Amino acid sequence: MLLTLLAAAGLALLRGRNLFAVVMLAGIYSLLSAGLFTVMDAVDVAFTEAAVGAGISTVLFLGALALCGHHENKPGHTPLLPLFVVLVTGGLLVWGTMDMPGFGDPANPVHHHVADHYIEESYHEIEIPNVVTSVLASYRGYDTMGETTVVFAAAVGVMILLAGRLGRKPRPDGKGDGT
Amino acid sequence: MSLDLLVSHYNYWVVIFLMMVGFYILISRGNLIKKIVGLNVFQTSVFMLYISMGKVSGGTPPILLPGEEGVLYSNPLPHVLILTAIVVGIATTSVGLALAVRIKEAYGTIEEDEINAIDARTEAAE
Amino acid sequence: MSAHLPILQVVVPLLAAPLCLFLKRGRVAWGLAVLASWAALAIALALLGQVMQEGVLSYAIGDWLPPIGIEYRVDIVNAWVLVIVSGIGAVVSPYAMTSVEREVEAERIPLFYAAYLLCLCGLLGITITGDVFNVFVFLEISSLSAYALIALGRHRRALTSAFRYLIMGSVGATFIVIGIGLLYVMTGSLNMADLAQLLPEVWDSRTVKVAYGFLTVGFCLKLALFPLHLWLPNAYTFAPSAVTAFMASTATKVAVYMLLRFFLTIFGAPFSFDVMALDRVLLPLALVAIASMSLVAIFQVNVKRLLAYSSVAQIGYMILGVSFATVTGLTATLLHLFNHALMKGALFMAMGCVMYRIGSVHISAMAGLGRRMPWTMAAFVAGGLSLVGVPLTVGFVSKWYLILGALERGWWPVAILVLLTSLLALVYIWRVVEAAYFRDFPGDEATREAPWTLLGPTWALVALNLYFGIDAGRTVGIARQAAEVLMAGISP
Amino acid sequence: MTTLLLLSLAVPVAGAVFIVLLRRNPNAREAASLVTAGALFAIVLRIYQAVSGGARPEVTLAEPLPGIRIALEAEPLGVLFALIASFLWIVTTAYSIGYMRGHHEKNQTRFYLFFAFAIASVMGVAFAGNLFTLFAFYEVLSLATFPLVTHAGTDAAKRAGRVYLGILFSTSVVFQLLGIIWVYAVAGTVDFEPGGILRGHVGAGLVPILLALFVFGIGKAAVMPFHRWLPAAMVAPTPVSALLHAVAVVKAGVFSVLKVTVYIFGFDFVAETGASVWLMWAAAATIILGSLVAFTKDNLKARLAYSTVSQLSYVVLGAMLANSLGVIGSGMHIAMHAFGKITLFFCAGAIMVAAHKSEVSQLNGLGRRMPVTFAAFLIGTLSIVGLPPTGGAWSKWFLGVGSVEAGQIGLVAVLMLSSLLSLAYLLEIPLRGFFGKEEAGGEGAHGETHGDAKAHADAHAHHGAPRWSVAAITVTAAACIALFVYPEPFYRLMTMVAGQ
Amino acid sequence: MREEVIVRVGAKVLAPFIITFALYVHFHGDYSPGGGFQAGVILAAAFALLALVYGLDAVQKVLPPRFVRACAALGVIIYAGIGVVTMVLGHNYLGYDALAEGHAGQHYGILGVELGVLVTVFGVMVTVFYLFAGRGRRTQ
Repeated sequence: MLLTLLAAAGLALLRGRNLFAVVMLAGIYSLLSAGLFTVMDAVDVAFTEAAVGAGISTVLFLGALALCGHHENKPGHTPLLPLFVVLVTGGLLVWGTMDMPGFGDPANPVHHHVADHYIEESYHEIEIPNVVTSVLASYRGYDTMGETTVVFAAAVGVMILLAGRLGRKPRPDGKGDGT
Repeated sequence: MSLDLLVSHYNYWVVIFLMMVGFYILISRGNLIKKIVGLNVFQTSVFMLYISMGKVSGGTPPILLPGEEGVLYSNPLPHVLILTAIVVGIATTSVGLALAVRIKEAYGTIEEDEINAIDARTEAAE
Repeated sequence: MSAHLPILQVVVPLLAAPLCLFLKRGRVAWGLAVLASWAALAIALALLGQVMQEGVLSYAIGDWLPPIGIEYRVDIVNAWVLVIVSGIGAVVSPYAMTSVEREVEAERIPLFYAAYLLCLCGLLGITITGDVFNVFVFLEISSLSAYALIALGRHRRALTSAFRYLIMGSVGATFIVIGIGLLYVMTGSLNMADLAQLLPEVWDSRTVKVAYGFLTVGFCLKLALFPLHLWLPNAYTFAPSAVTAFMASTATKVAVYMLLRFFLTIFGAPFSFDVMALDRVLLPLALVAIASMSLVAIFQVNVKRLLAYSSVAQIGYMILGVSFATVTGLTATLLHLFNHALMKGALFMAMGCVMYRIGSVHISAMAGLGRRMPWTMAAFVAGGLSLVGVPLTVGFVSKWYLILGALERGWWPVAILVLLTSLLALVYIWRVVEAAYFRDFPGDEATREAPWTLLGPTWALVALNLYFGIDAGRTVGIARQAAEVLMAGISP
Repeated sequence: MTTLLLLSLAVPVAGAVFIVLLRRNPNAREAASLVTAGALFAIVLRIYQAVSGGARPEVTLAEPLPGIRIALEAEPLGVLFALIASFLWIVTTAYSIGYMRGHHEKNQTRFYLFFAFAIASVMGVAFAGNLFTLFAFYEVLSLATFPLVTHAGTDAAKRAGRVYLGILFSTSVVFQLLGIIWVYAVAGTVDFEPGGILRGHVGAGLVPILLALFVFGIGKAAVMPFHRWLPAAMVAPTPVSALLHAVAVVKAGVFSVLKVTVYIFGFDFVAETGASVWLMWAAAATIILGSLVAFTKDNLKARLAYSTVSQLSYVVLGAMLANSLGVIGSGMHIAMHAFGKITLFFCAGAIMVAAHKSEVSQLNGLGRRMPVTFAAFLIGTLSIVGLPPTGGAWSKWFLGVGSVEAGQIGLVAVLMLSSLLSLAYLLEIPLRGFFGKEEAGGEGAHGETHGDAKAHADAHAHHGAPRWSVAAITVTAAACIALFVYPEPFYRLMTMVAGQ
Repeated sequence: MREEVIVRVGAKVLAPFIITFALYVHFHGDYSPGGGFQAGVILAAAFALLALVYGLDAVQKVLPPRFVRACAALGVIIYAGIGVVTMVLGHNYLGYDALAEGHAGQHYGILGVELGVLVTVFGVMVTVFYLFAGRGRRTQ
């Protein structure tokens, strides 16, 4: 059911040309996917996706739209090449999933190798009930540090792009003004 | 293609369909903001693919209930990976949007073909 | 402390980056960046020495043994790449001071160095890690900061190029994530060494093959292999000079490394070459990239773009070496990683000197510079000759092994093509040389040579170009050893 | 002994440094050039003494790639080449002083500087201990001579420079380098060894291909169709044409062909496999075609250039004969042609400076005003054609006998025909000079020059060529004759090469 | 906007709750979903809300841009710094067991790094919000 709604939202996104509506739809899409995550036991992820996808990124999109205008031009030509690329990629993925272990099967290798350790040992090793937190902050704490750095890098990037004095546009001729 | 396969993989396939919708928006649309929306949809769908992998039928969220034996928990590792990926996604989105804003200021438009036309004109004038 | 070198390699620039934000003065931030870059180089060299003596180093982050925790794993292959990346960082960072002050507004300079350090840290992180998901995280650190650095260019097209890079880079990264996910679902592991042992059991599953395909596309986007190179030329053209010099010498190299690491260490040479026929896929792509991009480079009027197209062609040479599927071929690839970093770094830095004085890198702006800026143009000529592959330069060393590799496989037409395309390099370099030495200088009589703060680092790279062209024994030795390690797969 | 080898490279480089340091004072600068040239010749002479005594000094400078060294080694063939080049450098420097000043050339410091670099790389080529070293100095030579070719800085010079570098680089990179790496791939070494290194490593089918890669890849040997750079390079000032394009550069080419044939392939091995037969005929074709083209050229330097193309292939032919007589003739011809052709170029330059004449058809009667120059031209002609009493007779003799021994009677006919042709197109010049009727105004077809210029030209013609230049011409012409009487040093060196 | 008293009061009332919720999410991350990242986002959202209602300037007075920028950098330093501390204490990087005996070490470590994440995420989100909002105001 959620999946079907998601698909509908996705298609609507594709068709919509009012960017305002598109952004709102994207927020809804995120919320729906958060719902899906909850269904699939990923409560932490759902929480984050709701906060980020439906919250922060919608706000950012709206902020950007306020600056950029919210109408999209009609695509000039039928995009056959992208369609082809997408079909090939999608087809390949579907083909690839044929050999994938079935959805939700507890015997899948993915649930055993290291996942077993996390679930069985983490309480002895770290004594925290939320395994996601244990893995996030300790077992794979270094990834999280990288993630923090990514966020920081994004801030640096946005500061570089938007913090300057306004009205000092880059020169279209690209020549240095020598100052 | 057996029904069995269909049932056990239906979830993946819908997710792949969504992924491709996002990917298609990303590569076929000329509007820069729409492209970023597409990227978001694409990435969110990839997250769903990961979370689908971590799901164990009949499992519960991986928050341990000490003292209770025999509880089937879902795999926490994909959740952790996706938490990281979500953060990376929002980081990319914010930088992309900031770029779009600057492009709008510099060119007066965020439509790719119009930008290309402007660039071609200035290049020819040089 | 030496046991902690692997992690320090990444943490030093990572910690220096946020510190830059507390610094108001650009010069201080610059000093910090230089310090961190040189520390990184020192660590990388120490690691290379350690690896050559003691073999593979493994560092368990958070005391969690792999595959439970994240592992840093240094063997001779990535120690070599670490030296390349940090070495270029160590040369470019001193150069950046003068160049950046000219090309970037003063209030953004500390941010510039923060982004530069993040980029460096990301690239080093990708290289050193032994965990596939960690690759993705650091890939994003380096990419995000790279987008911002490129957008700092003065021309408004820097913005559009950065945006295009962002889109294509994110697609590449997402493809890589999909590939990693599919591998994970088949094995349950994220550790490279662990994956290498688990994968053979599931070799014949379609999922692994599709994962392989997605990873290939993802890496090729990141390393700008023709025809997925579209983001590169403009990004290199419009970025600030120091950024171009740094990125051109490191970013694509690290992407090539990722490809080697995934395909040869994780999947293993037998799977890549025998099952997936990677060599037969890459060979035509590499040849087309070399030939077509060299030709395109000839017709460019912006010298930075000319060099950018040349970079795409040179990436073709690296991939060509992989496609030989032999130790000699990989030796050529690994050598060229290093050698190309040296020559392209020198060339782009020379262009930065021109940008500093003339404010343009259009080929017509080079007119008469041979007399006005003799040292700059001499550096360009030296770097250019190295690119062409004249003997006694590093370019020749790479070419030698590439052709040797082709002849070993009995592919003499490939050898001839490599030689012919190096002549194309001569043509496009020579266009600049002719402009510089045979035309009269139209500009201001007061135009002088670039300041030594720019020339010093540029010439340092030129000197390395010559030194490692005359005494390549050590580099060849390391590259060959690394190639053997790659071909042999991972040692348990 | 090894110090001498190193000095042979270091001295010209040091000379270059002094030339730059003394650039403010032309007299001191030229003196530095002369002293350097003299010192270099003295060094090479000492090496000659040692080598003819059986010594084979060698020194390794660096090892760029594992197993591949930059090494210098003095062996007879290299010594022969070094002797010629270093001796003629002295003479050419003397000549240049007169020519460059007489012609009021610009950028004279740059000229002497790159000249010195070119000589340094020629020494490197001569004493190269292996293929790699040879290739490296060969390329450096191309680069060092490029500024000399484009000395004038005009559009024509720029175009010529492109052709020059284009052909030399493309052939060397595409064919020669491929050949070198191929040799390394099959033999595991690129060192020059007496008797060659390929025997036992290469099947008979591959030898002709490899040999062709070298013969055509050494573009400086100007085997057709890769000869176009040589006439193009004639835009350079005459001393450059004289030393570099008649002696050093082209001889570096044919020398390399000979050296590769002898020390990489081994001429016995070439003869056994019959790899060189079609290459002989390629050389023969170049000999004839070069002569024919020379006939059609009215421009004196162009005619000499095509004559050079033709004569170079004699050397290549000698190497391809792959027997000891052919090799001796080949080596001798390097020497004899060098002295003969430099004389001719010197004369052409002297005529240009003194009388501002560059076309053959303008030379009528000039010999009576410049008797020394035209007499020398005659001697040079005889030596090129191969007539006694000049040194050229010896090399032609050995080449002819070598062809007979190789069983290629057809080639003897080619040699005869070509000698006749060259006699015809070269003899025309002294004949016009001495017996032609001088046209009124002395300007021939281009009679519209202004009175001033004419007076100027006449004044020069009466004074004759600059003294420095005349002295140089006399020396080389005398050498042509002396080598007929006493070819001993070159002959001895070549028998050492051929005898092994 | 001045007339919309309800909104202003509402925001004023809401904001402390949101902040409290954020802190709850942060410190309760060990037992239920949540942690530094989510807490940082929520905290930032609280200030974004205040900014929407009271205007950017008012919020920037309480929370100067320079401060949030410093937060963004500080969080990374805290996180990476904890790693350095464990290293100095003789363990591997981010080996929390160095911090204290038994499981407490792990707890301190996790709490510490989560704090780093919180600080950075909060700083970054507010910075980015300020920049977008500020840009919009200046272009109008």
